[in-house]
Amino acid sequence: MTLLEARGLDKTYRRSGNPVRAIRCIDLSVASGDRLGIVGESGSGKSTLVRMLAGLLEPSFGQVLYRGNPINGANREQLRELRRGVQMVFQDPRSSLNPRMRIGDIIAEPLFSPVQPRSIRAHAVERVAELMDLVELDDVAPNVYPHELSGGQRQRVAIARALAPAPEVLIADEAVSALDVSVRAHVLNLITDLVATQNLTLVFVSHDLTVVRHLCDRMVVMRDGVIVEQGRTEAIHANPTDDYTARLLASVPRLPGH
Amino acid sequence: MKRAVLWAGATLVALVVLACLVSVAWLPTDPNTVGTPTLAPPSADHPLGTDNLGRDLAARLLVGARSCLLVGVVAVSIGAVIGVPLGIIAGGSRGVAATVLMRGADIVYAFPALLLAILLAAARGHASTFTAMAAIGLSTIPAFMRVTRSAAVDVLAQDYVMAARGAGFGLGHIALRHVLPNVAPVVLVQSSSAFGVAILAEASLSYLGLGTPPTTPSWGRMIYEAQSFVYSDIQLAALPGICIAAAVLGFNLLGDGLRDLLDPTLREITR
Amino acid sequence: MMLKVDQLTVRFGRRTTPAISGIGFHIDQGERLGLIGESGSGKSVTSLAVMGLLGDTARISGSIRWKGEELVGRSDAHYSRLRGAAMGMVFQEPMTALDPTMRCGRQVAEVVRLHAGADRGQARAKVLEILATVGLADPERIADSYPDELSGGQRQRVLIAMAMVNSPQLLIADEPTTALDVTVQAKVLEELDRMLANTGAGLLFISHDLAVVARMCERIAVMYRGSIVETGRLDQVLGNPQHPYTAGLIATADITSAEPGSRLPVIQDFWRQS
Amino acid sequence: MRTLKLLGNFLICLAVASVVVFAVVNLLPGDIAGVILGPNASPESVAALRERMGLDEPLVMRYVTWMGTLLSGHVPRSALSGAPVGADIAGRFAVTGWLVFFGMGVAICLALPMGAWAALNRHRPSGWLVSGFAQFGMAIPAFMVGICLTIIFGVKLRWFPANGYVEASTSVTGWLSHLVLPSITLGAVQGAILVRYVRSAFVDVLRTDWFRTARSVGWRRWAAVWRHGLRNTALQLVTVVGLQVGSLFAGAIVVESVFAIRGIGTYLLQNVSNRDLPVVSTIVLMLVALVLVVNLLVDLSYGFIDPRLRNRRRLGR
Repeated sequence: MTLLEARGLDKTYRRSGNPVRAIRCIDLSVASGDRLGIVGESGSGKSTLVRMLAGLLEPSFGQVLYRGNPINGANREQLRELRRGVQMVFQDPRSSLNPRMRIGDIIAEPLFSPVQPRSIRAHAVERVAELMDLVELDDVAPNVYPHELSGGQRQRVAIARALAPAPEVLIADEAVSALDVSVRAHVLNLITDLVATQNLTLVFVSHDLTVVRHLCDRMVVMRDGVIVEQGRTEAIHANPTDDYTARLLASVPRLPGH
Repeated sequence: MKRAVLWAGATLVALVVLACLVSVAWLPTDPNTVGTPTLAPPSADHPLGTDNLGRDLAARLLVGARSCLLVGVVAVSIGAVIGVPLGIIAGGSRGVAATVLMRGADIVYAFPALLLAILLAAARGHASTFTAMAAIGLSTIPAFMRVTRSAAVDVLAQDYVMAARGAGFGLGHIALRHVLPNVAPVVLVQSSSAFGVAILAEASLSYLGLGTPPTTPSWGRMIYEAQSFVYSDIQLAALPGICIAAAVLGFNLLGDGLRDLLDPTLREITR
Repeated sequence: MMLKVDQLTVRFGRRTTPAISGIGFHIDQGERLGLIGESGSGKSVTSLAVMGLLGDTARISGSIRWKGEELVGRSDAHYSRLRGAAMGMVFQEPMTALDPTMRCGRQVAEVVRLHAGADRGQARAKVLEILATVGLADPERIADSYPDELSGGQRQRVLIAMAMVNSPQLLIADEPTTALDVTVQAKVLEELDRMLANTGAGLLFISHDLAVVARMCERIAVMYRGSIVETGRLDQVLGNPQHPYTAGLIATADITSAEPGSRLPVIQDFWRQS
Repeated sequence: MRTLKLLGNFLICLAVASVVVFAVVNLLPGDIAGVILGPNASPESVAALRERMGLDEPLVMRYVTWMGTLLSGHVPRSALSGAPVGADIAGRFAVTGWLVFFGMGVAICLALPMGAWAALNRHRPSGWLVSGFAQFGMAIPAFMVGICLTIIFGVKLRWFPANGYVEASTSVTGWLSHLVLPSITLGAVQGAILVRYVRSAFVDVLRTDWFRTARSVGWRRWAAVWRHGLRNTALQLVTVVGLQVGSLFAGAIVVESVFAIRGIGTYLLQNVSNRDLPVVSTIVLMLVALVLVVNLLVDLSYGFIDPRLRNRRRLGR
């Protein structure tokens, strides 16, 4: 069952100076249960693509479909459904949490969204406790502020917030790139467990091929707004067909003897 | 060092506020009754002596604190109540709306408080505390707009705003729950320094006779009237001068102290 | 011994806990030492201390000897003569490391004329030569461009050119390729390797990425919360790390060895944080 | 291209400013003629004045005539005497112009070195001292500074004339000596405000990565500030000067009354007290226009200071 789909997506930024075409007519579909990796260097358009999939960015052309129905344009109901079913985690732990809110309120906030049924607001407190357990933050009190937490802990709060409305699809945009190597392993293990236990469909964006290889079973390689290669992660790592992918794989520095 | 600035500012401001409260509750004598002895040295019933018309200096200084705080509070609230929302809107909007708002701010910037007060005083035929407050208040709006807008732009670029949109929240919720609380510290700092500016402006206006009318004592006017006695009775001009300087310094230091307290980016290891 | 650092301790302002304490290492002519550690381990403070670029609030104790001559406590005038001549430095973020209002060629030429005193003509020639050596395809155009007209990779090469133009004996590189794309990083590391070999310069390479450090250096020092927990030859340290934290770092650094989807080793499996 | 946009911008702001001035004077409740002649004027004289000033015509017409006279180069007549005031205004503008010019000079000469010093020594007591001194300077109202200087230098030490003004045409030394104390007063107050902006502009520069790069290639601190710092701080400082111009003119008006200088400030205050509305609104508009002109010059100067903007055209090829 295809959950998220991009049909002929195109995006041009018209900031000052000359316009930049970030996405060039992309088709992509994410089926339920997929663990899709989107790999690309800076400027490849991978973040722009997922922001459009999450309905946070208007495409210049083309459509984003959620459960078969297009979300942009007039029908608000479809967008509301996407807001319930798709949640996102961002890269920088320092800017993904409101510094003036306690983490308990941050995690609970999505429950009070207008797109959610009023009924789930009733037991928000229990839900927060449950979520904090889920993301291994049980040793942290819900009334602390983000600046009192480490990078890894902050990222786990962001994940708990994303899971609060029990979404079907979790989009992670460079979710571990800003973390220290030692903390990264924790968060990757957490994501692997959550995808399994919460039967989430994962869309994981990263510039780091080794992380994508570990987390995702299917992968897409992007360059200058175009998908240059697509397929099973193992197959692409074994023998990449596109030479850009080959160069990408060859450039990853390897530890000697490993 | 940072704490010292905050405490110094807070104590000075507290002194001015205290003087204002005391003047409401108790005055040594009525500040406006003319009488003898004139230019008297400090004595029992005139703790700070009297001025050239025999009016009690201490009472006039206390009441002066009242008018200075009054103008400051009203002017700063005009600036904040109008400037902050406009700043947030300008920060949040793209294209025409943002430029129109900021162009408007540039135009009001070109009208310093004094010019506005002159225009209002001339148009209404007489100067009054109202025209002074209105003029100073209007002139503080652009500064509030500019400060709030840049803070709002920073906040709106943060991921937690994107996450809130992703969870389905509209601009209203985002403005109230995310933008305002994170803009508040900047506005607080701006209000404090704007207060200092407002006091200075009010003093200048009343010195030129464009502020609080002569019937109510104000520090600026007191200095104007004491000008011709400055060689013989320096304290007539010096005391109100010190009061103004103390009040303005107090609010400026408070502003700096708050900025250091609330500004997390002060840690630095190089250069 | 070219550079010898001994018992180096740095505190900032009134904070009692030192940013780095008891740091000791040495780099001989042409030698390359890697400094590996996570954020907050003090590796950048160490590199800036060696360059004497810590701000006024820094209180430094211990010794930094450059060719037998003590640098800690020396005047800024003395230190400035070394910077850009005997020692060069490259930083992490190329996008903000060049003066936005000055052409790139002129910024490199300044370094030449500051130390070598060459006149305008000679400097221009030297600049074009060094820009070519760092692998920039069209040195003429790059020299005449402003920083915001160049990509991150190009800017980082201009910065390397500025650091290496007077052929320093020691290059200090603080995460020079962390902000670059993987493909650009591979090329820049290769060019850096070649330049250092040609000039025979020593290298102090700072990074959080063990694989990158392994590619550039033959000896590494592992830093954790302001102190060096282990030093040694690269193959020894990677082969059998002595300190549990090093073992944890090596295990977590290489996630390709774990089965995709399986549980990754975490640092707590090796090292219980005190 | 950029200059055209800025010019267009300037004209729009000027037009809107003139409407604001006109609106403030004409839209407020109360009859203008009554205000001008004062409460005890006879109804006939009020009616006559209304007729002469054409107050009964529709608002738009009066705005057009007002602007028409201004744009065609001469100034509306005084409502009271009916005499042309153009010459007066021009003469007095020159006086204030010089005061503001010298005042700005003093302010910049004070603020640049003090601000830079306070920034570079922000962690040392000498830096705090300078910042503290500026903090005090900001808190003392201009007229207090004026009075103090008059007492000390004017009356007691007799170094400079305590007040008054001498035309440069009559005696240059007299002209200059009369301007010393007022310019220092105006300069000191504005300078104190500028010090804080200069200091924060330099601190911003000191915290940039490219300043650290300059230090890492061997530039001494002050040399790095001179070669790389000045141009980048100039951008921020020019903006601040643009913003300060308004309060600079306001300061000049106060200083003129302290030193009894026959500048546009005192003239304006006279007209306010005898409620000569047309003259007041014209002078206010002129002052606002002057501030807008300075802001325009500030925006234009960005092109010279920051070469990247200038060569945008080159980039566009």
